[in-house]
Amino acid sequence: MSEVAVRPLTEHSPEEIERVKNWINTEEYKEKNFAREALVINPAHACQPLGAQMVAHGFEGSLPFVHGSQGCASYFRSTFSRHFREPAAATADAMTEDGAVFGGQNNLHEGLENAYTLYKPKLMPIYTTCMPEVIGDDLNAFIRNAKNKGVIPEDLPTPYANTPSFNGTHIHGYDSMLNAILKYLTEGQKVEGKCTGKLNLIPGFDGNTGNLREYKKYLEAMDIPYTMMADITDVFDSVCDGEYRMYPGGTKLEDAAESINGKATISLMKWSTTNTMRMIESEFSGEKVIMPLPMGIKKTDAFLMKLSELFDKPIPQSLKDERGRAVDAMTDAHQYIHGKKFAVAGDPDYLLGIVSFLLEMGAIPYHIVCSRSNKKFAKEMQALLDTSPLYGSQGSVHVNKDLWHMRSLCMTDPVDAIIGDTHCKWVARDAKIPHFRIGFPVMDRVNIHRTPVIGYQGAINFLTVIANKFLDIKDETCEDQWFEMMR
Amino acid sequence: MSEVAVRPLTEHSPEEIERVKNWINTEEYKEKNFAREALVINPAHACQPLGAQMVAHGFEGSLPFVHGSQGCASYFRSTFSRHFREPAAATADAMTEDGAVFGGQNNLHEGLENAYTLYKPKLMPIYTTCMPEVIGDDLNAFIRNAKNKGVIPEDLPTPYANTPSFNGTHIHGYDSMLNAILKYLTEGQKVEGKCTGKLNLIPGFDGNTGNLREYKKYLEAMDIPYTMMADITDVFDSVCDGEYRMYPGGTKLEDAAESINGKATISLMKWSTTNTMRMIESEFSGEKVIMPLPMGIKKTDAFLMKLSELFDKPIPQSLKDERGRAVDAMTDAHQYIHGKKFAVAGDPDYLLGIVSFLLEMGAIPYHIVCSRSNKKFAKEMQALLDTSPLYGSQGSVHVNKDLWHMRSLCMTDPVDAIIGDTHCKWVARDAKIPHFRIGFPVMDRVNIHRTPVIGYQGAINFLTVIANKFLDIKDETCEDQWFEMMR
Amino acid sequence: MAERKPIEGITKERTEELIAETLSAMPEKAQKKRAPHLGANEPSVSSCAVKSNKKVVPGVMSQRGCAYAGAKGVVWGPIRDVVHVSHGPIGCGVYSWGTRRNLMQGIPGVTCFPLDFTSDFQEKDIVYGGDKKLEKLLREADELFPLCKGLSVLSECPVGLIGDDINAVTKKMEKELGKLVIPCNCEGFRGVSQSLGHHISNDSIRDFVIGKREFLDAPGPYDIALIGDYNIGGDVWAAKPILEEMGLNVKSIWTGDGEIEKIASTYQVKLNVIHCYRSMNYMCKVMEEKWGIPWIEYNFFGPTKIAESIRAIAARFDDTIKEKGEQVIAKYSGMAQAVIDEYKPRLEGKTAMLFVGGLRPRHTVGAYEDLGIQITGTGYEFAHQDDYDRTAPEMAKGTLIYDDVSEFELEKFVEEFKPDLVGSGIKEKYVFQKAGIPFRQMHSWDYSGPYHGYEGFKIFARDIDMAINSPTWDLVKSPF
Amino acid sequence: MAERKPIEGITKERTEELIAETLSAMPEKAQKKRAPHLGANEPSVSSCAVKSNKKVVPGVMSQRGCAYAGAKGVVWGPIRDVVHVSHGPIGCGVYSWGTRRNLMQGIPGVTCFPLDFTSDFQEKDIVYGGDKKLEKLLREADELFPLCKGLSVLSECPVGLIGDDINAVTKKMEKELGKLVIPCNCEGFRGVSQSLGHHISNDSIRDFVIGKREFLDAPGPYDIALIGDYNIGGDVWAAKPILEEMGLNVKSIWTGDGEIEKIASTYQVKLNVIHCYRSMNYMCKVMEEKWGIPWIEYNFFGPTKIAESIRAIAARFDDTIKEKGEQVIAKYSGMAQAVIDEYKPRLEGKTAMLFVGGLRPRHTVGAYEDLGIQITGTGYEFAHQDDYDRTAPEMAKGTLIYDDVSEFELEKFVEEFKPDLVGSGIKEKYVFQKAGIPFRQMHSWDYSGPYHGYEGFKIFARDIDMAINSPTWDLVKSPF
Repeated sequence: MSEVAVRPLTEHSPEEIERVKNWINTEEYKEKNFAREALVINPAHACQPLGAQMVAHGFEGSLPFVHGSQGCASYFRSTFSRHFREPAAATADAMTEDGAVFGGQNNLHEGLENAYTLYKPKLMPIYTTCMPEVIGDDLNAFIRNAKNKGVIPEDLPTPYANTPSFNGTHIHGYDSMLNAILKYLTEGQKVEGKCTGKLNLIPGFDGNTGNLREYKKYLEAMDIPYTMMADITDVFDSVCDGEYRMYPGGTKLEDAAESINGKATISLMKWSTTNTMRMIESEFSGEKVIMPLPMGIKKTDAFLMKLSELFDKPIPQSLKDERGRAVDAMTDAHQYIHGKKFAVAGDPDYLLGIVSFLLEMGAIPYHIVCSRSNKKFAKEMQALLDTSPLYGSQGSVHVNKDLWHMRSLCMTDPVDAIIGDTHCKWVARDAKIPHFRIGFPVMDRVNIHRTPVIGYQGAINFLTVIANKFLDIKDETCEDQWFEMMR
Repeated sequence: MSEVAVRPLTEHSPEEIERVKNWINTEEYKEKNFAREALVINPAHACQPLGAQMVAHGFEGSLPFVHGSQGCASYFRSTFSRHFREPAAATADAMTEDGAVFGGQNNLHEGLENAYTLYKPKLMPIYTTCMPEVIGDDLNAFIRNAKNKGVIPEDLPTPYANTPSFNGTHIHGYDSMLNAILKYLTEGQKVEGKCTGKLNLIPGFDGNTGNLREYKKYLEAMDIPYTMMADITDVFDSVCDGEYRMYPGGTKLEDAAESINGKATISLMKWSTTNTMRMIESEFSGEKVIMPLPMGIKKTDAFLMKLSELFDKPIPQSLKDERGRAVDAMTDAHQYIHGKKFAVAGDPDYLLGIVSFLLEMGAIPYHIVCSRSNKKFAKEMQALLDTSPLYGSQGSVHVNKDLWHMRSLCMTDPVDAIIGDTHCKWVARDAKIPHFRIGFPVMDRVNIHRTPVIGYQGAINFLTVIANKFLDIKDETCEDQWFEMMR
Repeated sequence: MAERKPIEGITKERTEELIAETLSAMPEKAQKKRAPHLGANEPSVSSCAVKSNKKVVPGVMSQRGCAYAGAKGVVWGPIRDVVHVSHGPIGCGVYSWGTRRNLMQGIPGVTCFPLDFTSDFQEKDIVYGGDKKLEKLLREADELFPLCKGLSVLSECPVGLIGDDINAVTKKMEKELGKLVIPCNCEGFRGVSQSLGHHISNDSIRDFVIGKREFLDAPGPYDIALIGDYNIGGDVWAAKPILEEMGLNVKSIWTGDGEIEKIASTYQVKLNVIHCYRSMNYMCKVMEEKWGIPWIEYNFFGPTKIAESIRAIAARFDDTIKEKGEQVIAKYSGMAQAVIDEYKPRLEGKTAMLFVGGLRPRHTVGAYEDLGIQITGTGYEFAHQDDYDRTAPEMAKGTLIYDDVSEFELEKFVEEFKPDLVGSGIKEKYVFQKAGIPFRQMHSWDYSGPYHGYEGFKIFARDIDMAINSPTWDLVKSPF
Repeated sequence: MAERKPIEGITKERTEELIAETLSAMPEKAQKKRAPHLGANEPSVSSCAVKSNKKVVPGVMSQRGCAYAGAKGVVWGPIRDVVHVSHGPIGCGVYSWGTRRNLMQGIPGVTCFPLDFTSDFQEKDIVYGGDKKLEKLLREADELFPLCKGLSVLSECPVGLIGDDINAVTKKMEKELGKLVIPCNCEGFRGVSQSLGHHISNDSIRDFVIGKREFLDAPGPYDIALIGDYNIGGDVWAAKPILEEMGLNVKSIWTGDGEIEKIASTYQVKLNVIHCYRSMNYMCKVMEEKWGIPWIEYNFFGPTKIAESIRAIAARFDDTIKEKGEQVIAKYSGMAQAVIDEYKPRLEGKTAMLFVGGLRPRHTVGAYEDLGIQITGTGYEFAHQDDYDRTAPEMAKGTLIYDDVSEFELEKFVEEFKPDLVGSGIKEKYVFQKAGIPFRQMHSWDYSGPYHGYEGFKIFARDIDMAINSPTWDLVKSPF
């Protein structure tokens, strides 16, 4: 047929619609769906510059600066504001067509000057979006020129990262930007033999400020001096007291600069700090440790013991008690979660943490979906599952599969619940199962980002939400004769 | 007709059943229901000795001792264990028929000796159930005799309280026992001119150990030395570490003894500490203050400011920030709770706290039910409602009305949700609305008692549960066309 | 029944040593009183090792309840179509409201009444008596709950002490309301445990209920009554279908999900099959004497006992029933075996200790054994001699038998025997979980169930496996 | 329309002073660029005070989006029965997935597609081009979503830079798949704002959609198309019924809850009624030129404007419609008055400042005024001259008009004018709430809505009252 011919409206019969409605839940559909090679549907990840911006927000007086279209910056800012329900001040040099022809230097210079003059940042981390990456802007030269021209002061720290969106995900942008900022700020700061005695703690790409506060609580309880890198705690969990502060927190620049002389550096997210840790490995003094996100009891134990070992400090009674209470909560509630099957989606580090927690509860991590990662991650996850023959053996790991794949998995091989960010809600609805929100972004519930899921308290928090939701469902759906006072 | 005649089984027609099923939801039924004079149905309160036992658990090495039937003790212990999911070691002297004839002295003496020998308590608070109260046992004499006979050591503290179940509720038993213990332990301890510089904090009958921990956090943050009275924190939120401890915590006896020389005493539950505070008013040195349960921002502000004033200590930045974050959470989430109508049931002090919080959120406390209190309380509640013309004016206060009355209220004049202890779940089910559990007892969900609802963090916790539940309901019940990514 | 082979490490000597050592911590008088209640099992000896049904020793921390608990909680509460009034102060009714898990069908507040009705005694009621108030509240209850088939009045301690005459009131009100109004003088101070509450309730049924109604349809040869199943977690709903599949006609249930008028008509059945012997054997005997109805005990825990019970019950009837009985056993044996195949490998060789009430300390033993779990100690809260007589043969030689065990004793016993699971009540649960010992509440099925019948066995097996094999126990011991 | 009386405290002088002071903080070049975009309102003067549709000034923190956002988010996304492919890297599709609240009917994944479809460009696609991948994924999409009525391809930045030819691919695939396959070259770097994305989308509709289908039933005298309503929070479902009650026949909607083939057939209608002039006026003009279809702007915010609009639209038809129009106004005026009576007393005398897109900075003014709220400042993210011309008469003299306002400027303006409410977007929301200033998102209706029509006004009033009168604002200032 020819596409110019005028045709009457197409109509589908109710039967046809019903057929397709059922068909998309079938094994046959699942196979077609998994046969996809080009189309991605409902991915559970975002692009590099978003991650870069999270890091850029995490330093004292820092104004994230996007070299690219203003539209990109608006998308990143909106995403952070929806997740944290907080302001996310960032700017852009608003490149347009002519940039394609002449490159983005003019925009960059004008943007730097205006941003610096209006918002008086102490730090302007610069990161790129598609356009400059495709046309190959030389950021290094552009920024140098800007300072030579006096557009911005020579001494204004302007670390930059190339964060092409057509490569990796937000966690890689996080890595590149953090790497760039630390390299920039620590340059020339290393003093042989000097040791600040401090811990450099790198939380990784974590949209949960409650987690970060929990880390600080541990370090303070153990009396370990520390610098938290890209510390978004007070930036994205700031007070409401009648005054808007554009720069409400973040890692102090001097602390970041001194971090190169630290006593030790710990990254709690292997997968979102690969290059950063490689750089630190070679440049920083002190010990370097990569540990898993401390979800569940055992990984939290490991974290605290490592701290204790590195700083030769005892684990205080207060934390021992917290552990005891968390274990108490877990033994008391195990019967509400034991044996339940979960579908889980998210970033690699979070997935490893969630699965550890589920295995400790006797739950079954069943469909494990990471919409962008690699074989190495799949192997690491499989190894974790293998540690629990009784509860891990049924789990299947799906790397580079999206949430539409996950839908097929849940419709053809049902689970009791889904754990993942807000985007998972569509699968949860179609599968008629509860959805426990965790990760980034969560834009349809409140205070999820304020409620820690790491550490002992995090284990209590997470199991409380899960167990009580299952109990809500029981009470709400049972017949009268099964409705009871006690559960 | 005669009751001896053999009759065939009675049968009700489906129509008749349907009629009654609908009838109990009517205005007509409500009127009959409210006309009740003798029958109480589904009360939201328990008896005095239960409250006495909670106090008795709250001291170092204390073994609660019931003078009465062992059945009473078993009921109290079961109730605490179901609520806290913790052990509740208490014993009884197991009075039986003959007690009615000869009185309970023999049981008491034998019981004291056995309990002391087997469980080696440092303190044995004694409280009564119905039987000895009806037959009029003279506990004072009995206990004296026991010590004279050497059944238990002279120096074993054995405060006792008469806690008749046919009078008042659990909060009055709490009051009597606390009064008795403090009087006993402080007797002769008063030293003119001496001041320990400490605060005596009386939390009142509170089944939420998270609240108590929160108070401690505040006092420690403000560097105020304190003694928490009847401190059940570590008793009913104890660790699971492989060792069962019969006496895992509680107020130190020396501290309790010294409390009479304290710098100040604050009760945070007026209604469950009336007599205790009267005694303290006359016996203790230092300032005495009765404050409302600090739920919501304003009452927490008042509490902290009072602490600051009494001890001349500034409110630290950490608490100012916590306040700012709580307010932030409330402004961010107000739209999910604003204008929603709530039915609330519980003890007077809790009700006053919950209503304050609801008014601060712009919610409407609508049916307020206290199944045992008095006019004075009703007036106090009304005064609180009157502080908010916009949101308090629709609230009606129902004193000495039970949960079957509440059912009629909710079925004839609907609300959006119910707040109260587990017993409220039946009304919530019939009214098909969510039930937010708070108070005592909660025996159908986990960790409610670990999650503070007082103070700034408590406000965040409570609004999080409420707002997210309403959002769950929206997502779970809306048609496809109203199902959305953002909420 | 063949005597069990001894359990490795469990000997009469070790057990008696443990008992002696435990007693030694008590004052002499208490030792004297407690000693007879503790013993090492002798399966062969007909009359068992321990004394029972004696007063609680004051102060030792018994787990027992009272007569009211036995009457309201156990016997009466489960009857679904009756308004059960806790007559006296507020507490007893509240504590026993919805805390036993005796489930019921019907529409709450309309045709069934899982509510707390109480006269909420105040000072003045103690002084002036509560009879007038009782009369009035019975009227109010009947008006607000017109479809209730009866009202029961369960006395709390004060009532019996102040000399109220509830029987006169109920008599009058039964006339006035034209439905069963039953008095039950089950004051908590009566007797030594729940047990007397059961008996008093049996008496009330004998004197005020049974014989007052008759079934609508004519009696049949296969009419039976299901006695002593309280439908904990739905047990009745898992047990009754088996009897029905056998071809039997279950006319009434005592008292789980029971109906008062059917109980009143039970004298018309051909056989009473009784599960909880302790709480209901008296009424079985009454029905036997007065109406010549035979009765038989049975055990629906675990496939082995279920099969035995089906055959024993069927033996009381003709070949049709016997055949059907065999068919039922055959029908479910596959499912039962599948359950065993799934869980036994994970449970084989584990041991458990029990302390419960009624029938469970002996009746559940077989179910554990079906899963490869051995019971090293068991005991009852409120048993009598005949219970222990029935228990001895179910336990291996030398195992611990404890009556009305105190918290002190049970802790010591568990500490020494180190079972993989303790099955007891809510008051004991967290004591042992703190010690890292898997535990299941065996009064309430720990908010699970049913555990009766084949369906129940599947759930029982899952729960026991979950408790023993939960990975949370590996977390208890801190590495630091 | 009568000119509004001045707002107390708002004068041309004060406003211009504020603007000058604000500009003074900027580098000279930026001042020069920004100055023309800020002004004090002159209702009388036909041509308005401010310049617009110019490039964003780099670095000032504009709130603008890009052409892709205008195409995917605004025009295309709302069309429910089309698979909209975000062609390029992963991000754009994810950020615009479900974040505009353009609701749609149908079965998700079957007959409507609120999903994120993307080609998820990788390095290799940049190097070797994405046309092959595009062709393949269109095939995959059509196979997995057989009931989609079309597929749109929305280019992201790289596509236009690497010289892919998506138009060739869509042309080929339209042939192959036998359904509409539409290219839209809306790379984010094109133009200065979302606005060009709207225009490019209009072009795509003109070139690849309209005229390709025809309605099944014969054209009627009352056939209209509803243009420029994107069904935010259900707006279309509150607006369309009003037009239908007027007796009009809404044949297609552009594009909220819209259907692509009905859009393709719109050339058959008699009148286009347009709400969002900014994003759709071009296609109205095209249809006017090519098919002689007249069009009319209207405003369904608040009873005053709704009534005006109903009459204006009705005036384009015969008396039947005119009468029905009056009936509709009469029918709802009571309800509207009730809303005003409830909320106006609590809102009278309050002021608000707005900064949104499309039509709202002017169209919503009347709704606020119906509630007694005066607008002291307004502006657009991506407006053109004609938008501001239409805005001037709606605002009082001397009020602030700001185009593409930067965060720095808006903060200053709000600080000075101290409005009781700010209505803008998610990026601005928390800035002002931190300052204790009530705020509503006026792009997304802050997760509420609809706000159109009479039903919408009720919700709008409730929300504005809730925002301004929430007691939480009283808590912001700490007493210590």
